[in-house]
Amino acid sequence: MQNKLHLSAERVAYARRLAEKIAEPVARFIDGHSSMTVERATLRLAGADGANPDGVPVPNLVVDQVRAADPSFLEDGVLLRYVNALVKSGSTVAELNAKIAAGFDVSSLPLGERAAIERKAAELVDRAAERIRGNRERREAKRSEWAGKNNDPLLYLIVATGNIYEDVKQATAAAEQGADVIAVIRTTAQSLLDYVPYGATTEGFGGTYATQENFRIMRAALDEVAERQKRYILLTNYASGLCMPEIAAMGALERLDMMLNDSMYGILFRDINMYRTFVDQKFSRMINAYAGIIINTGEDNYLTTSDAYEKAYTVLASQLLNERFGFQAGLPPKLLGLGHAFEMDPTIRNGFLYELAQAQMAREIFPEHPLKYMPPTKFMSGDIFKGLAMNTMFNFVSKATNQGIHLLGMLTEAIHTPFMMDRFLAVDNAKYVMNNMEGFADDVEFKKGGVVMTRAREVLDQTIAFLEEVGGMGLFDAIERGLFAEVKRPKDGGKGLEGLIKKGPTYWNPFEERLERELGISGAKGGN
Amino acid sequence: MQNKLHLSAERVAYARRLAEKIAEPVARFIDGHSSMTVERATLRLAGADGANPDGVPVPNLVVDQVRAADPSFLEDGVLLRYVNALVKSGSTVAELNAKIAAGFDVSSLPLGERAAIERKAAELVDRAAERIRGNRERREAKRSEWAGKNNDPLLYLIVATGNIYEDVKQATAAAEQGADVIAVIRTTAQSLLDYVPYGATTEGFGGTYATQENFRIMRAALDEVAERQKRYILLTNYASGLCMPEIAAMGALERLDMMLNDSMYGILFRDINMYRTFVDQKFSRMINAYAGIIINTGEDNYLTTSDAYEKAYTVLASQLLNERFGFQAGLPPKLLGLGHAFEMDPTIRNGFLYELAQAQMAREIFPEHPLKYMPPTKFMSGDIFKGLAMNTMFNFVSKATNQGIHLLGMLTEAIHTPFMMDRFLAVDNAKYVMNNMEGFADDVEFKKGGVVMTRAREVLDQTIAFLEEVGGMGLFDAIERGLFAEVKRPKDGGKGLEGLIKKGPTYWNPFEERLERELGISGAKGGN
Amino acid sequence: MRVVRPYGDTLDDGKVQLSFTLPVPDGAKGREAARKLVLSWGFKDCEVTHSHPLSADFSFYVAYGKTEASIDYDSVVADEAESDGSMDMDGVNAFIREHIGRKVVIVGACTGFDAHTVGIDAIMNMKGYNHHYGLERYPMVEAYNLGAQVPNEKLIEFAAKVKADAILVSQVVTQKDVHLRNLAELVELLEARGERRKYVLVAGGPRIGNKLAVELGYDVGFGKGSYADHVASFVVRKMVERQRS
Amino acid sequence: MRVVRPYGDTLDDGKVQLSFTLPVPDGAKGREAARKLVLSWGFKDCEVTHSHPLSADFSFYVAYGKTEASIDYDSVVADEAESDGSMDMDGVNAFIREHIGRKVVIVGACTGFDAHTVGIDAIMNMKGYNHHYGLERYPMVEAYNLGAQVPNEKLIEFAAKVKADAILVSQVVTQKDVHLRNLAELVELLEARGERRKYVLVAGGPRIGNKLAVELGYDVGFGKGSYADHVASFVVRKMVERQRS
Ligand code: B12
Ligand code: B12
Ligand SMILES: Cc1ncc(COP(=O)(O)O)c(C=O)c1O
Ligand SMILES: Cc1ncc(COP(=O)(O)O)c(C=O)c1O
Repeated sequence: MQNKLHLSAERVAYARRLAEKIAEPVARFIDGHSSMTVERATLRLAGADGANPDGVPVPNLVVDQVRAADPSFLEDGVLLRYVNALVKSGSTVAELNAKIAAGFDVSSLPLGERAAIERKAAELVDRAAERIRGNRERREAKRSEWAGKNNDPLLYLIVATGNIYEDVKQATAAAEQGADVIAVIRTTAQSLLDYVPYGATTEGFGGTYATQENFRIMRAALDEVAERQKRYILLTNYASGLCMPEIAAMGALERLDMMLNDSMYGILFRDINMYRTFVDQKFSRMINAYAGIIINTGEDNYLTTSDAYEKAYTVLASQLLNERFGFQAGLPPKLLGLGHAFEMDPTIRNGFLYELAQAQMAREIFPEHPLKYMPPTKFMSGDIFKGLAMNTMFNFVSKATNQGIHLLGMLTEAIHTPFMMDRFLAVDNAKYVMNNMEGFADDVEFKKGGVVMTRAREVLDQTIAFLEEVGGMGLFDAIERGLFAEVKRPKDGGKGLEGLIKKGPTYWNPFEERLERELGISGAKGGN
Repeated sequence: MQNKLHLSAERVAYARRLAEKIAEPVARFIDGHSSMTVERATLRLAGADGANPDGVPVPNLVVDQVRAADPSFLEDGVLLRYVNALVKSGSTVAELNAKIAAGFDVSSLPLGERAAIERKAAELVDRAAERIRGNRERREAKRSEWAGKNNDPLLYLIVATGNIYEDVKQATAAAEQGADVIAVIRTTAQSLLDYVPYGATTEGFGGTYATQENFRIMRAALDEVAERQKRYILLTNYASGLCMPEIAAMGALERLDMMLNDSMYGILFRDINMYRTFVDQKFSRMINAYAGIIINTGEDNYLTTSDAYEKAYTVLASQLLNERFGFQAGLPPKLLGLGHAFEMDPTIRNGFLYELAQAQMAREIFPEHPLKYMPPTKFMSGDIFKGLAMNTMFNFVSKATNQGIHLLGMLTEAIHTPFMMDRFLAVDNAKYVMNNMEGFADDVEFKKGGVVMTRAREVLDQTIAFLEEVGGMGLFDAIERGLFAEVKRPKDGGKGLEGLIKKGPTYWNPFEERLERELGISGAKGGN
Repeated sequence: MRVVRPYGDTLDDGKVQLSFTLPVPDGAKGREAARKLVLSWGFKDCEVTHSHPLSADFSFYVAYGKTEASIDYDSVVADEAESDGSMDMDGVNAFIREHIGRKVVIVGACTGFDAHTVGIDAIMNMKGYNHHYGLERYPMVEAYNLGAQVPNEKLIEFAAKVKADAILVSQVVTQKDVHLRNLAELVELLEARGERRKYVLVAGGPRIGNKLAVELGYDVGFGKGSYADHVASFVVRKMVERQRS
Repeated sequence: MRVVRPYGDTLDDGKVQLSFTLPVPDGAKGREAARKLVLSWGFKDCEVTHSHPLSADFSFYVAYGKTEASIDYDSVVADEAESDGSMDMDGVNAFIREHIGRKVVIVGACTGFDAHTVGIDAIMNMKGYNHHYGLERYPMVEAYNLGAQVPNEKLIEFAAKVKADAILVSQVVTQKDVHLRNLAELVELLEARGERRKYVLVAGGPRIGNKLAVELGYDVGFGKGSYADHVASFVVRKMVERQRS
């Protein structure tokens, strides 16, 4: 990666150290805890699936049963009881799931021989690991078979009909039009559900439920169009909200390729409890890391509520924290799709140069990361013609700074979820612009002391000052005091705190252990 | 002006010398000749105006009478007979015009005392010079009163309803929307009329007749909106075709601010005889120069018929020739709005960089000239959304290279002459883009040996080779052999040759003399 | 009666630009279908200037049509909760002091699962929006902003608790008409409790028009480009109007 | 019968984008007028998403409408001089050798004051257009391109002189329907001379449709995206058809 901004390498390293320092105590907290959804994710990896007639998913039934039997049981990890039931009943995973869905309570069985349970668990871990590895290999094989066929940056389009079967039509058309990545937007408020709905769904608002069946349906459809197009089509969903790790698990099992996943988004933008979120995000990221799933972080959200010029540094600060939390969870740089967005007020003089500076800075500070770049949304209006022009400038900046994952802006952003023709116009525009100025990034340099260089240095300085402030008080307090995104989140406030679990001294989670070993990351062993 | 391309100053100077050498023999030819329209323009400056009941303008009546009386009379210059008639009849200019329109033949009067004629002529010359100088001063006063209020580059919009009164509405709205320059497009084929229609007109195809009355109507309307807006609105028309100098004269008298005016456009794109064109263009330019009217040359036309990437050098070659012919006519660089256009195939990889190279090259080679930059037209299609994106890129290049006169592209270019809303969208887009990347030109440098620099050097090299070839055979032959714009024009072919006049040894044109003296250019005295 | 038609570049030329998708393959037949469709909408002429496949079964069209349809402009009644005639912050406070004589209590929320707080914040937060201070800054207003994702029941209870004079509801997500359901539910709940007339009920959001809001049983609706002063002006005037009637 | 409606993101949702100008000031009343106008075109719903003043008396609108109007796709008859079934250059030459047995003479021009030669050049010039050679390159065609601004009389005389089989006319400028007059005049002149049936008469240009051309008395019309091979195929087939009838 070219170095055009001449940012001080020491200052950048210092900023990284600050982020590391900030994340360190959080890591210690995380390692002592699990959560309801971490446990459910573990169950899902083991094969727990299905739902009861009321639609309560099997993983939720199991966790609820175990907790109801004795809340302290969860401190051992829920898997123990599930595998025990498997061993005891001698049934297959599918059979057991069906029984649970029909009302069977795994905690009703006394614990059997530990060695047998561990053997059975090892088998389940192997099976899951194999399936996920298989998915990963399939993806890698196809991507190398069709290497060079994807656009650079990857063109990312959303579908949001609320109905998975309509989504499939829209997604297929989008892929045919040239999209590389399809994101199925989730229905409004799924992030606040403390369970993942089951089965294919046709009713969502502003998006479609993330369910394992929906993942499967879309995956199959995209694989089909990919074969026709000879271009790998990446599938994206949201490992975010109250079920981060479960969705990550589902994605790993169904070969999703990207996941929206942020270490603090839920806290700040969904009012989910901070402890819960930090715990959940780590396990979700370990699963993503193992599955080779690129995470897309949510820095763009800071800019929809705060001013993009004034608060540009919050983006860089969050990128550094997301990176650090990602490293803690075993995510290598190439799976860290750190986010940012083209959200400055279009009336700002030289706004384009500031956007260029921000995007180039992200590129240089995170050289191996497949940066995710979001289009203008906040200043889009009912004037579709102005919107198209803004998207054109955005497409320009993205290519000019070698972004990795390019979310296409819609000219109707302020009006409705994308029409099929809106998507087409977006792809067509991006392809035109990016081909037309393709060599720009290589050809152009910035003047020393000019607007771009100065701006990048300023934002870096502001970021460092900000991280110093956060580091001074610690991340939990900083969030509580409203340093991020201008919202204050009390430590014990927000949704989902009741789902936090303190790991007991005998906490047992062979999936977690396997992931830690394979990812080569530090242990989550024991409580603190 | 920044030097970013590091073009060799010697090569540029050499190219200029080649153009000078090519134009030199043409200048000698020009100086020995006048033409019907040069004579008519002289009459117009003297005050000849009006038309007979058939619509034949007074200047045409006079020239036709004099030629009919004795073709050789024209070799003396037609003014002699017109002024003689004034002196002899003792009538005012207006009275004489009315008589001529009613059928009176100036050549019916014997020539009177030379001194009296010369005195009367001097009076007429003074009066015209004063009026034109007054216009010039008024323009300069207003532009300095409202300095800084115009956009940079000047935003140039066309109106083309065919009806001067509708044009006024469109032009007023355009000025209110932010246009700095209004060009009234001429009706199809006016350039092939060997006279200028008289009076206000309401019927044109694809444009409105250029008449002195139409000029006056539009000038008044624009002055009015300018007073409201506190921004000088420049008025443009076409000193082009078979009546170049007459229209220049009309423009000088009615305070036009810009004129489309090219030394070879008529030859190549309108099949007007080359000798005629060269003679006409010089006198038209002398008038423009004296009136402080910026000429806009027509290099863009090369790119509508030839490929803009392949034939980019024809643009630079023509700019150099237009510059040289301009200097010969006393136009200083600041009145030389040399033309070029953003006409590359939008599917060309790096097309944007090539356009940037071309525009920047023009900027550096012609640092003081108010370059006129034309939008994409040829590759515009019925897809208005793609068109808008292309215009966005064009607006970008223009500002990025400090162009002077920016013709706004219309998203409906391939569909219809502009609707009022099309113009608005164009202004809005340009203002957004240019404000958003305003500092780009200052902030960005090009990589040594990169695409932009290499391209500029290549085009300069091709231009030099081309000019060497043209110089080798002479401009007349080069045109005849089809070296320009891929069309062959025989020396004695094309329209208007019959209107060429060889100046006699006693050729007399006190307007020409006055212009030469005031502009400090070399004499057109006598025949060759 | 003043006849008004679309204008391209000549009065009454009736020119209109359209674009749309058809669920048919691209090609001559698709273009003709597109043209005929436009003609069926009362256009006299239509030229399809562009078509492009979106997939094997869908195609996109750009068209220009010429209509002779017109509207009697004089008979058009604008029905937007307009800025016209609204007071500024100081005006509102003076009005309250004079006509109400106590602080006006206003509760606002973004209801249902809608998480778009920027709009309601623009109206309520201290700092306001576009150089218009928000209601929290008004000395004579006591403003409570409950934020996002607030269930209607909770909003009603809170309003009752603080004895609110006005309730402001923001709805931004409109897909599948989810906003209509949320907005209607609030009115139903209030009516069921017999409390509808206790409050000045205000709906807002970028796709909310005054007409729509009134139809749904609100006193007023505010769309794009509304500011706290518009809302406050309406609320306090409405309160006084009710007192009087 | 296959019912087809515009498609936004759901079958039959009927979504259409529109933009236009009204000769009224911008504001709430203008927006309402715009909305009503759209509704008057048979739209069920309309949202004016944007309005902007163009001057004191004119304003611009962007709107989205929802229509229930539909078209019976099966009944649509595409009427474009289609590329489908046209021969390539070699095919045309073979066809001429076999069915006509002599060189076919084709004269082309851009008539009236129209100076847009690029289109007719694309069809006729040696080098052709978009990888389709022009008629001058066809061994079995003798092509004369008279260029721009050719009066109809001159074109007819020339065609008679070289015993042309086909006359190609290009018209690009359409403002105030100047092309209709030019095109009609040629047919009238030919008919007056009793020579209309002597030629295959072809009109072309970006705004020329086959229907329009046929209405005006031409054998065919070619619009955007036509190439020499389409034209040549049509001409030679038409010649043979006439011989037979
Ligand atoms: C910012 C934003 C977000 C942020 C919101 C952050 C936040 N804390 O508010 C985030 C990223 C979280 C978000 C998420 C989603 N969003 Co969102 N979002 C936007 C965006 C870009 C801007 C909205 C905005 O802030 N506008 C600025 C404010 C000031 O304007 P405003 O809301 O119109 O408010 C003004 C007036 O309407 C009025 N007003 C508004 N409310 C009220 C209330 C009262 C009482 C009054 C008097 C006046 C009033 O006054 C305000 C000032 O003038 C829009 C697109 C756009 N450009 O409009 C999409 C948009 C609104 N989002 C959309 C969607 C679908 C979503 C999601 C559902 C997507 C998903 N499935 O994940 C999620 C879910 C959120 C949820 N559960 O509601 C759609 C809605 C489509 C539709 N019409 O149904 C839009 C239009 C984008 C699109 N084209 O798809 N979004
Ligand atoms: C290049 C150009 C010019 C050049 C022409 C150079 C030349 N030697 O041709 C110049 C600069 C001289 C010019 C001048 C003018 N132009 Co002009 N020009 C254009 C432009 C940018 C491109 C046209 C073109 O070359 N297209 C490429 C060719 C290959 O496409 P085509 O012509 O459609 O041809 C294809 C088909 O239509 C078909 N076809 C065409 N003819 C024929 C004939 C036959 C027999 C067949 C079978 C097929 C066929 O086959 C071709 C290949 O597929 C268009 C805008 C646009 N993007 O379309 C405006 C445009 C056509 N011009 C326009 C106007 C108004 C003018 C002027 C009148 C403006 C003025 N007042 O000065 C002048 C006057 C010219 C005149 N007297 O006619 C308008 C016409 C508006 C209208 N519909 O009435 C346009 C649309 C621009 C605009 N939006 O205002 N123009
Ligand atoms: C990290 C992350 N998660 C989730 C979402 C989506 O929102 P929701 O919370 O409705 O799932 C976003 C949206 O931008 C995001 O950035
Ligand atoms: C120098 C010049 N003159 C005139 C024209 C206009 O064309 P016409 O010959 O129809 O006046 C142009 C068009 O681009 C031009 O560049």
